[in-house]
Parts: sequence; structure tokens; C-alpha cells
Amino acid sequence: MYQDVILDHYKHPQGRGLRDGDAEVHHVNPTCGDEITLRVKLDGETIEDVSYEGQGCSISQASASVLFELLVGKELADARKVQELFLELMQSKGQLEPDDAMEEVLEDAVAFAGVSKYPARVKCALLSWMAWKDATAQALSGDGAKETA
Amino acid sequence: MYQDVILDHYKHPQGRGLRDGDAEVHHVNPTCGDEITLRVKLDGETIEDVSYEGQGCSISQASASVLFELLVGKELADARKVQELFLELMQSKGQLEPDDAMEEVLEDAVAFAGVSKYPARVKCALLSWMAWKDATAQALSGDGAKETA
Amino acid sequence: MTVQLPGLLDTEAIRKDFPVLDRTVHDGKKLVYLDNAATSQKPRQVLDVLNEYYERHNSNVHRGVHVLAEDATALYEGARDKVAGFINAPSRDEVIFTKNASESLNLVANMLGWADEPYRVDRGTEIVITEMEHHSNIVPWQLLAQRTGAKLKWFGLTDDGRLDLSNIDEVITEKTKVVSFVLVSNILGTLNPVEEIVRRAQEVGALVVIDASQAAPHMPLDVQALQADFVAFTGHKMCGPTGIGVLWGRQELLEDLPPFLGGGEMIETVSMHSSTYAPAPHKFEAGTPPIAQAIGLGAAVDYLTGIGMENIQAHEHAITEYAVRRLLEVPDLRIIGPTTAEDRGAAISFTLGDIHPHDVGQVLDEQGIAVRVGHHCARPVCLRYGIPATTRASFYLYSTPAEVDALVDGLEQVRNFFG
Amino acid sequence: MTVQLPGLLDTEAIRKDFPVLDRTVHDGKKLVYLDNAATSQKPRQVLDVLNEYYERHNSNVHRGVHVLAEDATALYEGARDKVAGFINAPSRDEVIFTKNASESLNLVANMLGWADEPYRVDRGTEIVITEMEHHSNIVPWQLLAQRTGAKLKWFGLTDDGRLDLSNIDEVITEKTKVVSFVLVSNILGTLNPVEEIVRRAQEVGALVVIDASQAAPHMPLDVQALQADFVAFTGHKMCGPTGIGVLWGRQELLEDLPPFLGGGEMIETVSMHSSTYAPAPHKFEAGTPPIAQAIGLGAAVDYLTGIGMENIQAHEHAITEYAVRRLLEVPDLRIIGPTTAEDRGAAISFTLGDIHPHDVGQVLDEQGIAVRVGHHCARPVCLRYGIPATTRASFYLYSTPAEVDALVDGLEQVRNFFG
Ligand SMILES: Cc1ncc(COP(=O)(O)O)c(C=O)c1O
Ligand SMILES: Cc1ncc(COP(=O)(O)O)c(C=O)c1O
Repeated sequence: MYQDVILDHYKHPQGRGLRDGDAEVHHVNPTCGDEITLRVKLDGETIEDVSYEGQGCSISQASASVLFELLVGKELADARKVQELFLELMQSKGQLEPDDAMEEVLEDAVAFAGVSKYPARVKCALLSWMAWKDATAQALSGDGAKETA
Repeated sequence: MYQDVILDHYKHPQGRGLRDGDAEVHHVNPTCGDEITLRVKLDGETIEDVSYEGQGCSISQASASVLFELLVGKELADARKVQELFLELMQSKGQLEPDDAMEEVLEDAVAFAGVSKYPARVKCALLSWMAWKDATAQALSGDGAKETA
Repeated sequence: MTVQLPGLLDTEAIRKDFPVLDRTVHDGKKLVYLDNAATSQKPRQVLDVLNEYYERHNSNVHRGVHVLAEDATALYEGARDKVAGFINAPSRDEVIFTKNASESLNLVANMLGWADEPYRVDRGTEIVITEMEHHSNIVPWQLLAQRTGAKLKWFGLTDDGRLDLSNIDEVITEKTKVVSFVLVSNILGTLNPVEEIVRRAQEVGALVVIDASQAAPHMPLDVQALQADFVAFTGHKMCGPTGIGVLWGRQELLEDLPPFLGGGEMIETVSMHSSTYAPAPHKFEAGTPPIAQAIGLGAAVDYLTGIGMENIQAHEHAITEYAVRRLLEVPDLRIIGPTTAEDRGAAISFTLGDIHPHDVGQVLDEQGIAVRVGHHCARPVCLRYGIPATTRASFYLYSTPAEVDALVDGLEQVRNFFG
Repeated sequence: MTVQLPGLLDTEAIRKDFPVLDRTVHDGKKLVYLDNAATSQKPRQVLDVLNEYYERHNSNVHRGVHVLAEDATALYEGARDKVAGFINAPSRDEVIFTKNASESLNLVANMLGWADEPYRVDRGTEIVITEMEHHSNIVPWQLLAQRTGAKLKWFGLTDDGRLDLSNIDEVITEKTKVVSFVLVSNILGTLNPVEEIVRRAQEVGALVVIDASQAAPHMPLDVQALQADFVAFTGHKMCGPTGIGVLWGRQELLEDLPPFLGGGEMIETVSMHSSTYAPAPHKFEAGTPPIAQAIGLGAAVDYLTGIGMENIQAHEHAITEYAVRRLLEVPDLRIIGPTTAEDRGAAISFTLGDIHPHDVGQVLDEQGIAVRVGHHCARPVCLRYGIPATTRASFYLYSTPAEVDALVDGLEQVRNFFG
């Protein structure tokens, strides 16, 4: 499961650190104590920034880094498609072999295909993605604003 | 386990019915619902009467009848010996083969030897004996008097 | 001479799956096991799964990143999926594993005692049960009533062993918080009219708990069709191992209600000062669960489903019909409970003249016939019918007409013996 | 090259009893099972007893007058005798079968919550635990404190993983009703000083509850010598099946304290209006108990006793000493808990530089080495030492020095991989 791409992102995380945002969430994976604090900054329908801070295993850390690379700059609608496809891949229990079409959408994130075989680790890989989904919903509803200012 | 002696006592119970007493107890065997109400009448150290009423299986009914035959008229000290020996026999799990000496003390009650192999039935056989012990203790302490008058 | 009845299963084949049925007792007498309402026997298919679990995959579940832990977790959670499918649960997360039906019922009673409004059972509120409940569906409510000050009420029974619902509007009132009743009685055999009770409970906003311990093993069970809020049953009566029970509950309720047992596995996060709880079902599964037993129950569900719950129901109906008919031929025999096979399960209680059930059971046992005697953990039923106890014969998917005949012959011997 | 240590058992012979230890994982890698603190493996001798039970004797216990019911009852109650002997209980009636240690601990907490004086835990009274408890000995007391208004207090930990008892007289006071603590910590491995705590608890008249889940499998346990009031442990960690736990309690207490779960088997007599309860242990065993599992635990006790608890303790001490020494040779490895084998059990937690335990565990698993990672249901310990989680290797009677070596080699690979 430890693809070079994953180890690379783990050792050199992209976009790490908390910056300005429209909403902030804190998610925890109770089964292993992985934690992430994540902020989303939107510019209309475009994702201007995703910033995060946290602790956890290589999978959860690398996954957040990949998320940053993939989603920042995207339109929300496209980003959602990426998120959904990643979720599908992670829930595939190793049954889904990424093809070219998938690789086009998920880019580095296809490296996580192997993780889907390890139920205990799927939650690690999804932690930042669930946090992003949640933060985006809050940013859109305006709820998050007061929390980060 | 159903020796003729037992069936005989079951079909023709001796001493059944409640008569005057110095103490009365009500014992229940919760595992099968067998019940007995038993009274003891003492004359000094002599057992003048044991009277009882109840419902239950052949074993518990026959055992009460045997108890009546064995204990009434005995000195308390002797009766206690009979009771203890009967208890020992019933707790022997079928390991105790009654010999002549035992038969001399227990008389008809040796017929219950076979019952001791059936743990679920031992309590039935002991029900009246435990009630007698309890009632006697009450009669001696004077506690029981008020209950039966 | 073997009796042929419509709807019978191929018991010759089925009986080969159950090692214990080959056993002889009392110097070579063939075992006639008619104590299925107390517990069922286990097929080879279930025992194999237990052995395979312990010999290959045994590990604690959840939180593990090694192969065995992943195996065990997948098998355990897979069993939850199977049970959810078996009872047509809308969501697998509504299936809670307990140690037996009694724990399931106590779990509900305790949740409601500690719940916030609108569920809280408290002084001024009422709990409704019936006079034909198993002690496991009486005592938890008595304890709850004592401890909260709530009032315990119940439906009585008719002379022919059915619920007396004539005063349903007085029994279930606006004060009623919960109505808990048995789907099939373990002593009378009665199958109760769910719809009428649920309709009235819903009218007043009371929760409905169904004790399906004697139903789940014997008929298709659909928690959505029942429209109950909670359904409890137990593994050992349905070809599963001992030590495993189930509580199904509606998801919103499981979310809203407080936990019962606290400990490992049921938490989200713990500090010395306070804890938060995992979502259901884990919130209600404190400590290392009965892992092998849940997996064994999953195998039992596979086994029963393979034969088909409708087919099992039809088989038992045929056997029950035959048994009722044959038993009523025995002089002095009085069936306690419905005297036809309509709306009843395959447990038949009876008295035999004045002969005490203990004696009936013992003499039957000497012939290799295993029945249960006593009050069957339903003493109020014995009180209601003015009897100290009953003898109960209860059938299952491997029971045969020949076993009914053996019982009837055995009862003749009992009568001769004590006559 | 096999390491020879004084006091080792003949693991070559012992390992043959445990089918799972022969298993290979990940394409032929030999399984190195070092997750024994989570659950132990089961010897053939225990599995045989389970099979024999289900294939020959399976029946519900008590109240039966047929052969199978008598067999099952004798086996079940025989298991109680075995467990009583194993822990040197003054009376067999003090041994209560539960489903796991968590239920045992919740049972005590609930008994005390519903008890009459002088035992009642209530507003104005205090409960004392420690910061190294398993969640199963934290959450039940948190729930009790919340629900009664009692105050929860605890002993902190020293930097080297021991209880800080320096303020024992302030922590345990006249208000303290109950002190509950772990005998051997499942995360730190620490063996706690029972005498000092018991002495202080007795001084103020508080009850003492000991969580012996990690002690019963590994050392001689004598409830009389411990002088506790309650001792809890769990079957699956001591070669027994899942689904079975034990609560031992002093007879007078069991007589005086109220029941917890209500239902069949725990009653003396039931009417719709009220019930009376059977004497202990039955009062606390509602419903059909985990029959096969209790019998299996009895077989596990026989197995362990056959080898000898002193011998098992000596074996584990030798392995632990060796493991501590070898682990401390690994660069960046920090043991969380005592760093010698004195007064400690065979569970060793550690961190490895910045590498997250999940990653450590995963890479070890790829080499066939099964360890546990996470907070081990003792999150307050992780908070105390400022770490998110640990990797834990834990040994048992079948563990070998070669397995310690495999672990150390495996950790080298982990370091290379993430280095
Ligand atoms: C110290 C300790 N206490 C309690 C428990 C709980 O045991 P169980 O999960 O079997 O209830 C465990 C094991 O998980 C433990 O290690
Ligand atoms: C109707 C009914 N309810 C509840 C129970 C309790 O089940 P268990 O003893 O497995 O908890 C039983 C069986 O004994 C039963 O027949």
C-alpha cells in the first residue's frame, strides 16, 4: 500500500499549515487518533485555498497533501466529482482497478487504490476528504465564517 | 429412581394435612414450583407431630410422607441425625450405596438413593426436610408460635 | 410406518447436519429432542465456522492493522450484515449484538430509564407488558418501574391462551411510554396480533418493543413489516451458539438514546473528565464483543436461509397440527394455550391429569424423550391458569412426526406408571 | 541460533496446541502473533471441549430433567468450580459469569448505584480510579458519576509509567465509596501495588474493585490474598472463548447488593406485581448464560493450570526482560511504561521516532508480525504522555525469543522504510 507517491507526499506535504479560510472544521478518526483541522477558502464557485494542520499516519497525511494539490483552483462542481470518485475508490475493498479515465480525474490520488484493501486504513485516507466536504458545506451555508473570521 | 416405596408413599401419603403446631414454615422450590407448608409440634425434646400440605412431584410428596413416618415420635437429637444422614445421601450424586447401618436409620428413605443421581430432583427430595429443619429451629426459638397459634 | 404430512422438510437430510441428534441416552435409547424452545441444536455448518474462526482468524476486532484483526473484523461485521438481511433491517447499523435476548431487553429498559424526553420513562408514565411474557420481558420492566416510579401495567389472557385486548384503550393510554410484548409465547405457543397493539401504541406515541425470541428461529421476521421500534432475539434458539443475542432498533432512536454499558469499543473519545460515544451500533457494544458467537450466528442465519424460513414455518405448522391432534387423544391431557395450530408456534404446553410435570418429564427422559417441565420462565401464566407447572414439547426444523408419536407413546407409559 | 533464557517454557510443545500459530500470512510469511493483550489464541484442548459440548451435550441449563439438560448444567456449574479454584475464591457462589470484563465492571458500577446504604454511590460520595485504566474501567464510573451526582477522582501517573500514590490520602477520603483500579495495565504493562491502595481504602471503608483482565491470564491470582471486594477478568485473553467474562465478589456483598439485569434464571419467584431474586451467583446471571463459553473457559483454566501459572509467569518475565533489552537497542524507540521487567506484565508499548504507530503496525504486518497500534482503549495514558498512540507488542506463554528478534528486525525495516 505504501506507493512511492504516498511516501513522497508524506515526507513532503503540500499546502500544510493553517491559512485564512471561510470555514474551519476539526475531524478525528477515533479508531486511531488521527486528527485534522482544515479550512476552506472559496472565491465564488472556485476553491481558492484549502489549508490544514494535523497529526496522523502517513496515509492520512499524504491524503491531505494530495487533496490540496487536486482541489485547490478547481470549481466546486468538479471538486465534488473528484471527492466522490475518491470515495468510491476507497470503498472498493481493492476491487476497483484504476483505469486511465480514473487516473485523469484522480491523478496522484489513484496511488491510494491499494489502501482500499485495508479496512482499518480507509478511514485514514478519507479523513481529510470528509473534513473538506464538511468545511465546504459550512462555508457555503455561511456558518463557518464566525469560527475563523 | 421411582422405587415402589416412593410410588407407594406418593399414592398414599402419610400424615398429610395441616394440624396444630408450634411453628409453621412455607418453602418453595423455585426451579419447579414445588411448595410445602409444614408445621412442627414438639413435646419437650420429642417430636409430637409434623403436619404438612403442599403440591409437587412424586419425589417431594413421597419424601414428606417418609419424613412424617420417620421423625414423628423421635427425640430431636435422633431426628437431626436422620436428617443429616438423609442430606448426605441426597448429596452423594449416586456415589453412596446405602448399607445396612444406613438402612437401619433411614428405613424407607433409602429408596431415595437413586434420586441423588438427578441433580434437578435432589431439591424436590429435600424440600420437606429443609422445611422441617427450619420449622424446628423456629419452634425452639419460640418465634413460630405467633404464626400458627 | 412413517406419517406423511404436507409441507414437511426433508428431515432425513437435515438431521444429518446435527451431530447431537445421533446421540443415544440411557443405554442406547435414541434421543428424541423436544426441548427446542429452551435451546436449539447446532448444525455442523455452524460448528465448522466456529472452529475455522478460532483456528485461523481469531483476533480482537476493530482497530487492528494486522491480517488476523482484519479477518476477525470483516467476519464479525459480516455477521452483522447477515443478521440485518435476515430481519430485513433498513440499515446494518441498527443491529446490536448482545449476549442474549435478556440483555437486549434490559438494554432497552435501561436506555429508556436514562433517556431524555420524549422517551424518558419516569414517575407519572406507564409501561405496558402482558401476562404471557417470559421473565426476561417482565423483570427488566419491574426493575425500571421500581427505580423510576413509573407504573407497570399489562394485558391479561383469555381462557384459550390468547391476549385479552378487549380493554386495549384503557391499558395503553396517553401516559404509556413503552409497550413490550412477546411475538410468540414460549409457554403457550400463542402468536400475538402485532398490528392491533402497534396501532394503539402509535396512537398514543408509545415505543413498541417486540420479544421475538421464539419467532426469529421459526418464521420469516421482517422488522419493517412489524413496525416496531425495537426487536429482541437470541442466537442459541436459532441454531447459533450460546452467548449471542440481538437487539434491533430504529436508527433515530439509537442515535438519540443514551448508552447502557460503558467501556472499550463503545466510545468515540475518552478523557478522564468526559467521554463521547461512537455511533450505533458500537455505542451499545461495550468491551470485546462475543466475536466468535456473532460469526456463528451469521452462519446459523445462512443455514436457516438456505433451507428457507417459509419452509421451516410450513414444516413446523404441519408438525404442530399433527402434535396437537395426537396429544388431544391422550386421556386427561389438557393443552395450556391454543388448541389448534392457527396463529401459534411449535411449543406446546400441557398438563396430564394430576401427574406432576416433573414426573412426566422424568419418565419421558427414561425413554430418551427430552421435554422441558416447570414454569418455563413464565410463572404468571401458571398462576393465571391455576397450575403449578406444565410439561412442554417444542419442535424445530428437524422434528418428525415419528417423534410426535414417540412422545404420545411415552405419555401413555407415564399414565400407566402413575395411574 | 535460538536464544536461551532461564525460566522459558517448552514453547515448541506448547505451540503445537495452538492451531492458529501454524498459520502463514501475506504469501507464506510465518505468523508472529504479538497481540496477546488484545486477545489470546485458543488451544486445541479448549476447542475440543467446545465441540464436544455442542455435539453431545448442548442444552439449556438448570430446570431440565432430561439427560442433556443435566449434562449441560453439570458442565456449566463445573466450570464455575474450576474458575473458583483458579482464583482461590472462598466459595464457588462468588463466581459470576458475564460476557466480558467490561460487563463485569459495569455490573459493579450499577449495583453500587442502585444499592442501599452503606454501599450506595450517590451525590456527595466519591469514586476513585486511576489515569491508567482501560476505558472499560473509566466509562462505567463516568456514567455512574453523571447519573448519581457522585464525584469521580483518580490517581495520576509518574513519568516512568507507575501510579502516583504520593497524594493517596487526599485522593481516597472518607467520602470515597469505591476504588477501582487495574492490576496490570494493558497499555503500560505496569503491575500496580495492590496492598497500599487496599490498605487506604479499607481505612476509609471504601469497596475495592480490581480489574484483573491482564493479570488472570499471566500470573497466579488469589482473590483472598488481594483482599479486594470485587475482581473482574475476561475469558478471551486467557485461552478461553470470546463471549465470557467473570466477576468475583465477596459473598456478603453479593447477598446485599441489588441485581442489575433482570430476567430468566436470576429470579426466585415472579408474579406480575413483584419478584424475588435467586441467591448469588444466579441473581446476577439473567437469561441463558454463555453456556458453551463458560465451559470453554473451564477448559482454558484446566489448560493453564496444567502448565502452571507460576511457570507461565516466569516464562513471560524472561521474555519481557529480553524484549525490553532488545527494544531499547532500537534507535529512536521510546518505551511508554516501565523500562525494566520488574513489576510489569508482558505488554510493551512504545513509540518509534515520529513514525506513526499505524505505519509501524502496517509495515510489521507485511512481515507477518501482528502487533496492536492505537490508544489501546486507554486514551488518557496517551494524553498523559503527549503521544497520539503507541505500538504495543504483547507476549504470552507461547511467545519465543525468536519472535522478539523478529519484532526487532521488523522495526529496523520500518525505520528504513520511513527513514
Ligand atoms: C486492563 C483491561 N481491562 C478491561 C478490558 C476489557 O475486557 P473485555 O474487552 O473483554 O471486556 C481489557 C481488554 O480489552 C483490559 O486490557
Ligand atoms: C419468549 C422468550 N423471551 C426471552 C427469552 C430469553 O432468552 P435468553 O435466555 O437467551 O436471554 C426466551 C428464552 O429463554 C424466550 O423464550
